[in-house]
Amino acid sequence: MDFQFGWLLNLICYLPLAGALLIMLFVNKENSRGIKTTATVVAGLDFVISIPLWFLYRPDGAEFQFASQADWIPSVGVQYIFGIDGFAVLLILLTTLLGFIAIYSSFTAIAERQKEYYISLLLLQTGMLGVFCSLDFILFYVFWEVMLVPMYFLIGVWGGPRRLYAAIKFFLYTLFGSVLMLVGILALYFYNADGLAAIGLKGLGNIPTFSIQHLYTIAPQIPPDLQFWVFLAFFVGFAIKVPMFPFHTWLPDAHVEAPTAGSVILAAVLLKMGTYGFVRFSLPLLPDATLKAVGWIGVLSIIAIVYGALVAMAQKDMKKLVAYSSVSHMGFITLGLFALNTAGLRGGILQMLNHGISTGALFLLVGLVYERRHNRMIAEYGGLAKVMPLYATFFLVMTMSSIGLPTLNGFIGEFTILIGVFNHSWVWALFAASGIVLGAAYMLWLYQRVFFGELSNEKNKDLKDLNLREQWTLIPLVIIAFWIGLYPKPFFDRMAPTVDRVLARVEAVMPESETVAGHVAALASLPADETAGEHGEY
Amino acid sequence: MSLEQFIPFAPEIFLAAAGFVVLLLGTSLGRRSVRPVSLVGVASLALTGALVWLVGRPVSGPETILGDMLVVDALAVFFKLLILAASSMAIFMAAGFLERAGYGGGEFVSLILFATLGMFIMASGASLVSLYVGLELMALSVYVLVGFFKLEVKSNEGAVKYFVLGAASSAVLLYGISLIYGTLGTLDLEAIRSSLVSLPTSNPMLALGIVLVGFGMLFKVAAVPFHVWTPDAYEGAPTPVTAFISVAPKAAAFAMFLRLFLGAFGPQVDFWRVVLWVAAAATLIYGNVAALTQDNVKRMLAYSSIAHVGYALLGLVAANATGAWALLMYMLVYAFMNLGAFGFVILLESKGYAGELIGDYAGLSKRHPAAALGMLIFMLALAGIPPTAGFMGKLYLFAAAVEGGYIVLTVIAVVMSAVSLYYYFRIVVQMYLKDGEEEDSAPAELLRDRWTEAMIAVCVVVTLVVGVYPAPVIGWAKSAVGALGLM
Amino acid sequence: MKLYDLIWLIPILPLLGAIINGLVSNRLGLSKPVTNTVALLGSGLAWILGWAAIVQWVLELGIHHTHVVRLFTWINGGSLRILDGSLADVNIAASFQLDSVSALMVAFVTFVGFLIHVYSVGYMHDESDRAYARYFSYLNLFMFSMLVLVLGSNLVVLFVGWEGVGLCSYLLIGFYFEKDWCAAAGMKAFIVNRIGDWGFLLAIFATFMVFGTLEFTEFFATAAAHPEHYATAATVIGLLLFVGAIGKSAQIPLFVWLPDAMAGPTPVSALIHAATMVTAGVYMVVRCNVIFRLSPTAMLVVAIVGGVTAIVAATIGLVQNDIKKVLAYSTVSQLGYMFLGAGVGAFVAAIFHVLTHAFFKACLFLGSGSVIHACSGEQDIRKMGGLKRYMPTTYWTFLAATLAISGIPIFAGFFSKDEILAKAFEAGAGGLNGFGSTYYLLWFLGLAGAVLTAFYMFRLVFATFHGEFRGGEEAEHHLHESPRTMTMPLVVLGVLSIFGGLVGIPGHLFGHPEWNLIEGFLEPVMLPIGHAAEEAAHVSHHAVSLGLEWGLVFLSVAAAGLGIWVANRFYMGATAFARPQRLAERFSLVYKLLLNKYWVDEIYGATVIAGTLKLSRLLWEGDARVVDGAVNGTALATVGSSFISGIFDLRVVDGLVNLVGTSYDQASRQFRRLQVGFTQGYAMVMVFGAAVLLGIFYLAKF
Amino acid sequence: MITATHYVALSLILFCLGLVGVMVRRNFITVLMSLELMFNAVNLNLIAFSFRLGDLEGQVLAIFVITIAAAEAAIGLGLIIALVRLKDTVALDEADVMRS
Repeated sequence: MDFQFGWLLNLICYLPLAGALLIMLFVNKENSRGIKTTATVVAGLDFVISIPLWFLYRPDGAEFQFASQADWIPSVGVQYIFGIDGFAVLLILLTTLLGFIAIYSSFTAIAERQKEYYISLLLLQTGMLGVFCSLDFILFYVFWEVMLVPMYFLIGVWGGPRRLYAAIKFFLYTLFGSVLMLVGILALYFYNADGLAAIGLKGLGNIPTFSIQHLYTIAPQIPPDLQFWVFLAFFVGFAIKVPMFPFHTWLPDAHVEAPTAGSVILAAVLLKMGTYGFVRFSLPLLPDATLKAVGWIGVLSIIAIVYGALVAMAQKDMKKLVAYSSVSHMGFITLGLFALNTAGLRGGILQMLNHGISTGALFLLVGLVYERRHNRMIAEYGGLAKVMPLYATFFLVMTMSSIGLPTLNGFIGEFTILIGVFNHSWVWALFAASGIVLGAAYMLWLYQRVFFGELSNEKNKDLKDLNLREQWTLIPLVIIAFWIGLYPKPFFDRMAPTVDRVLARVEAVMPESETVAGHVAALASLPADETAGEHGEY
Repeated sequence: MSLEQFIPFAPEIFLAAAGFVVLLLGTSLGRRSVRPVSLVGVASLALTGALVWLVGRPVSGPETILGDMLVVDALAVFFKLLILAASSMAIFMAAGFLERAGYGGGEFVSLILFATLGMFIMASGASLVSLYVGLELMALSVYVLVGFFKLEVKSNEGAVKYFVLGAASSAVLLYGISLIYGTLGTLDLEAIRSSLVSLPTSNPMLALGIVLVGFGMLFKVAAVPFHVWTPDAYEGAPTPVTAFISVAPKAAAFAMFLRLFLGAFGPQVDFWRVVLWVAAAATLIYGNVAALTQDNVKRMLAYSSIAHVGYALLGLVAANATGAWALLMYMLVYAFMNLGAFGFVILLESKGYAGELIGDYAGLSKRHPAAALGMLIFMLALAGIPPTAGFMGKLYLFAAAVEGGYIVLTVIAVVMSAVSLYYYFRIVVQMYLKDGEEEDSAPAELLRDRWTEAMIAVCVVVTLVVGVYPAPVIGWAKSAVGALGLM
Repeated sequence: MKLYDLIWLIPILPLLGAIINGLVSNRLGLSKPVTNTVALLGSGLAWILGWAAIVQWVLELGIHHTHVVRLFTWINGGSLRILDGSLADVNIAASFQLDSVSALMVAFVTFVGFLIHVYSVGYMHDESDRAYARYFSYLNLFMFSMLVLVLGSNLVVLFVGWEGVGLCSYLLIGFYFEKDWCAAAGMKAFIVNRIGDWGFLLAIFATFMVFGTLEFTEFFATAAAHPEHYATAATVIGLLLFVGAIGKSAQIPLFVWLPDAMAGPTPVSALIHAATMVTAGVYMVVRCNVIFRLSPTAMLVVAIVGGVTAIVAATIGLVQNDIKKVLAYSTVSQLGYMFLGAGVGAFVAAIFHVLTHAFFKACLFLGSGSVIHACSGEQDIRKMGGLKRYMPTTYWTFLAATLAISGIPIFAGFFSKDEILAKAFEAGAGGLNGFGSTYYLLWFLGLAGAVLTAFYMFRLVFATFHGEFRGGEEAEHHLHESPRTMTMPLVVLGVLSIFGGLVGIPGHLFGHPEWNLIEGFLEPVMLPIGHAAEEAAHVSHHAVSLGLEWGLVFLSVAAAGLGIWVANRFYMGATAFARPQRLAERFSLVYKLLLNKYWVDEIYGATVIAGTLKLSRLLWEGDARVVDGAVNGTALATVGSSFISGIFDLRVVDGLVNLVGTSYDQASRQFRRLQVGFTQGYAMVMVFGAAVLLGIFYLAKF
Repeated sequence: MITATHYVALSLILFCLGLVGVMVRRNFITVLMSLELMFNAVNLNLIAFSFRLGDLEGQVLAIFVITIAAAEAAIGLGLIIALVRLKDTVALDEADVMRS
């Protein structure tokens, strides 16, 4: 670990918390301008100070950098370990940026109980950042759950008509997942130390610790059956968060009921925690179980891609449509991650950012028109391109980025994922790629119904186009979308070390037959031995 | 028989004296006695604490006194201080309440002091005799406390039920003790332990004895199926009493539980564990599930306290060092978060019995943001969400169970703790998500009472501090269980 | 400073124009002159630079040198283990390449593109300033994408352009977005194209998996070096690529979007849906000819699809009355010819036809545009006629183009189409890959198609320009020749449709193969492949005698003549329209069939589209019902019913979750009943519980 | 010759009688008496054992139990009085205000 600039990471993580306390204690709840400016300044500052991470991170350096370490509960080996690798750097930047945008975008959207609102948003941000920074399982778990509370309030207090139901559903769903994860964590912890007495599982007898880096080192020694159960526990936790196919039903409710900023954060960052968990914990800690699970997860992901897209197509509510599209997109990500090859993982990680940006922006956009009309029904609109040309343009760009048009971010992610997936199993790729067609179908259909055609509805005749503030919430996202689309190399370079390490840890236990080459020999009915033979010639 | 051997016994003696003094004081002062008497009571408790500290510190390793009746060791010190804290907070919270209800303070405070004395003896009993005496002293005082509002039907009814069942259960406990005495020929815990190491477990009389004692303890901690008295007693009792009995006697009972089952019966752990396993599972499930649909906050908290007993029992089932100190820590954490939660019930309990219904919390966050925030913290703590002490407490109980290898039980526990969130958040929903204008809710006013508020503040602080930095508490608990000589 | 190192600038220039017009002119609503100056600069400079670079490349490096300009590493997706077990890096470079085929494409795309920009200046002049700017920025954006497509040096960059042109066509078809059908047509185009792209993407992945690279030069070389070894892989890749081509170039079964695409402004139809974009499929097949030549199956499929499309589209074209629809179907049919050519191994001929087709079809569309302009938006040929008098320039250029498409000698179309047919015949005679008879059949289809083409094109000419005007009085007053900005491109293209074919004189007929410039120019593209090379040679030079070839030439000319003659009989003179009327009545069924385009759209609508929507609704209702069910706490019932109705979806899963919820609720109520409130009741519960515990204890212990 | 076993058997019987009494009798006073019966059954046990073991501890405990039982009875009667005051009945069934 590289402890240089460790203070910076802590500063980034706790600055929002400080801001929240500042507002809580020193700003009067009548003073709405004060609250807004404080929150915005804090979030903006947080983003600004997180930018150096991008430059200071050295891909050739230690696995985890900006680290800081201290004893927390020494008697049980719980430590306070912060530290990030390139992968986390990207996610942290995504978080700080969208955290800022979320706050900046809700000036007019939120009229009542603003104080609590901005406090919740700031607390949420600290929680999310903590999750990405923690390298100690307990610390990670603490942040992982802390973050649920403000999100619950964001949905429950400032949400739509069915907010109570949606909020508690979100909370319970995710909590169920995470408590099981906790059991898995404890099992690992004791296996590393003295073992689990009654079921006769002898431990390794190391010093008890929750340090993830240490647990990485013992990963290969974990017996398969233990790996299986722990993987299952983790899987439930992460799959609910992602959400993967059978566990997705909380998502549409949460998204539809949440206020715009809530949906943005939810889609852009919270969902990523599931996939982050897979990459950070499931794969490297439980390689054996991972290899066994690949088949199932692949199938689930493909179902998610197709199912999400089809259900999205049937939506009458813009926000629900975008929500279901997330299910589909997240399917791509998990599929890429579990292709277990470089391209798949890199694509999956990049797609995490892309989804954050595109879907985040789409929720913002839906929110903008909702703010004007207090209606999200697609049928209510049509011909908006005439009254709100600028809005239409932004929406078009984000639509294109979400359906993966080249030169925009979505394409890079999907392409890299799919080339990896194809390498893993061409059948998967065959089905997954169909998501691209469906994606285009539902997004363009939405676009057509909302922006094209007659401006029939009287209420839409005098809608205002975006004002400057609203534009500035979107412009950064558009810029990044193009940046990733045109020159993603910096992003890939930063995540590369993580990907290689993860794969190395997985392949450590991979029998030769399991490696990618084995999988793909089926392609084009080309017998492997023949290729091997021919290989000599060129 | 020299005098200095009574020195370690000083706290108990002082406490007894204080009890009588307070009683007299109360009768002489009459109605206006509440605040002064409470102050005296708390002061004497503080002094007792100081004494406990003084006599407890120098002790190196367990020291038995009064002919091996009592033992003074780290475990005893831990529980005594915990009980003292709980008792004093209960007294402070009760003061305003009693004034409003128009009762004098003497009896109340002295009863609490006597109960505390009983708990002291439970915490440091080294023989079945002393343990039983302490238990009864505590129990008798608490019966009266529950029925303290003579003119309240509910209060009286709760007391009656608690009394009848409690007496029966202590009879069962006694019967068990007698059987153990019959088989092993001793009532001294050390002796029992040493004889159990050698003795073959297949003696049905001994088995029955141990199990019956177990039943008695399960009743005292209110575990399924011996919990039935809890909801009524809690609902009927004056709220400060409820707060008190939901915390202090539980802690004392668990201290006794530890001494008996991990101490005396420790060698035969595999022999009685199955009973506790089943009881723990049943308690976890029943407590949480039954709490889901309670609309009366006191009842809901009663069931939640049953549920928390379930978590605590994990530590006993695991029967390892982790389990033991996790249990201690949990008792401490639970004391503060539960007292805090009850503090709000007391404050809200203004006009008649308002504040008992969930609807009374509607829109609290608008009218009293600070109070709502405090209540939120306690609810999160009870549900075991970080960064509150509740999470840390549960975490190590789960850890102990996993270490013991009781995965199934652990899974039950964690799933149930997720379920519990639902009913705790019913209050949060009322406070934050309802604005009190709905017709189904009749918001109650929050009274001002400096003392109670101060206590709540203390609870908030402890709940958060321990949640963020539990290391000292854990260290203390760990050193305390050293006395039990577990692996 | 070598210009051919600046080829990346060729697409960038129009892109700049697009950005300026899109962000500045459109937002600020700058005046039209400013806008179109920017746009014309964008495309014009690209044209000049393009031609200059090509000339310099030819002179300094020679056509045999493939010049690759690698800008930067674009996608570095890490390394993958490919089929032969070795590790290959996914390093997709943003790089362009200049070789004969891309040079040819650049040359005419920039040129035709510029002409159409010029034409648009006049054609769009009565749009609002902002719409005008929007139009030109789209048009420039299209130029950018198309040039990226043809210049890309690997499959992915090609795909970028491929999708880019798709986007632009979407935007331009939906240019009049207030009109629902325009927007719908745009969406249709994009989605149908996406289906093709699905195949294209998979082709890309397969290519990488097999060769470990996506750079054309690299994997072509590898493939050509080991033909037998890569035969199967080539079939898979080839077929997948062709799926992409089918989508982009509107072949059966994905041709339905092109006719609708005519909803866009006419210049757009000319540029995108006739001259350039739709031929991208052909370009891609030719570009990848190595892969296709390795796989007889792929070749055959290409040929069949092309041949069948050619004839089917032509038949539909016979009876359409919308002037642009006729041209649209003729485009589909001509594209079919190109694929037929590619399918029989005449890749050069295919590209040659792309070139000539670009000239005359652009000319035809612009002509029709000018006509529509004159008839103030009328597109139905039955309401036209006699326009020759009013708009001579348009007429003569239109006629020239028509002769070209019908394949009258000297005119551009003749050479290319005739070469394709000849090659098809040779393929049949030579039994190419042992599919001789099939190729014969395809040749015959092509010939028949030629007759039809000549017929419907002249039908168009006669109906539009000859006879009396049928548009009514006041419409007649507006008739006028179009402004110079519109006629000038017409003239240029008209001239090209006359002489443009001379670059590809079938010299070998006169014993002077070197006369066939284009053959020689494109020869480097056709990498020699082990066995296939001599086979191809054998086919082209020994299967068919010189005499027979001359015979074929006359045959196709005769076919064209026949078509024209019939058209003349039907649509000229006093009895114009009478005979076809009678025919239509006699064979009314056939007539309806053709008029309704074989009901293909309807069939798709009823099956694919309806099916998808139904499925999605079904799934969604499932999801919804579950959620509502949860609200009402009726999850139990929902779960039950979901099993029965047997629609698989979240009901089960979410239902279970909620079932747990409800059951807790139920259980909770039960427990409450237990608390009867009687002390003894409690006592009994305790004793009972104690008994149970004891039982368990003894079971466990004794 | 009467052995300890007989005493144990007897005490068991008494104890069960007491328990049943507590469970089935509705009259608070009777219940109180049943409780006393249970306690005394235990005492019988203790004394029998201490007699057999020749060890005094049992009898010491028995003395304690007797005292505590007295205290218990006192509180019980107090509660009964309160109950009578509130509802003028001694029947336990009447205590049924609280049912969840």
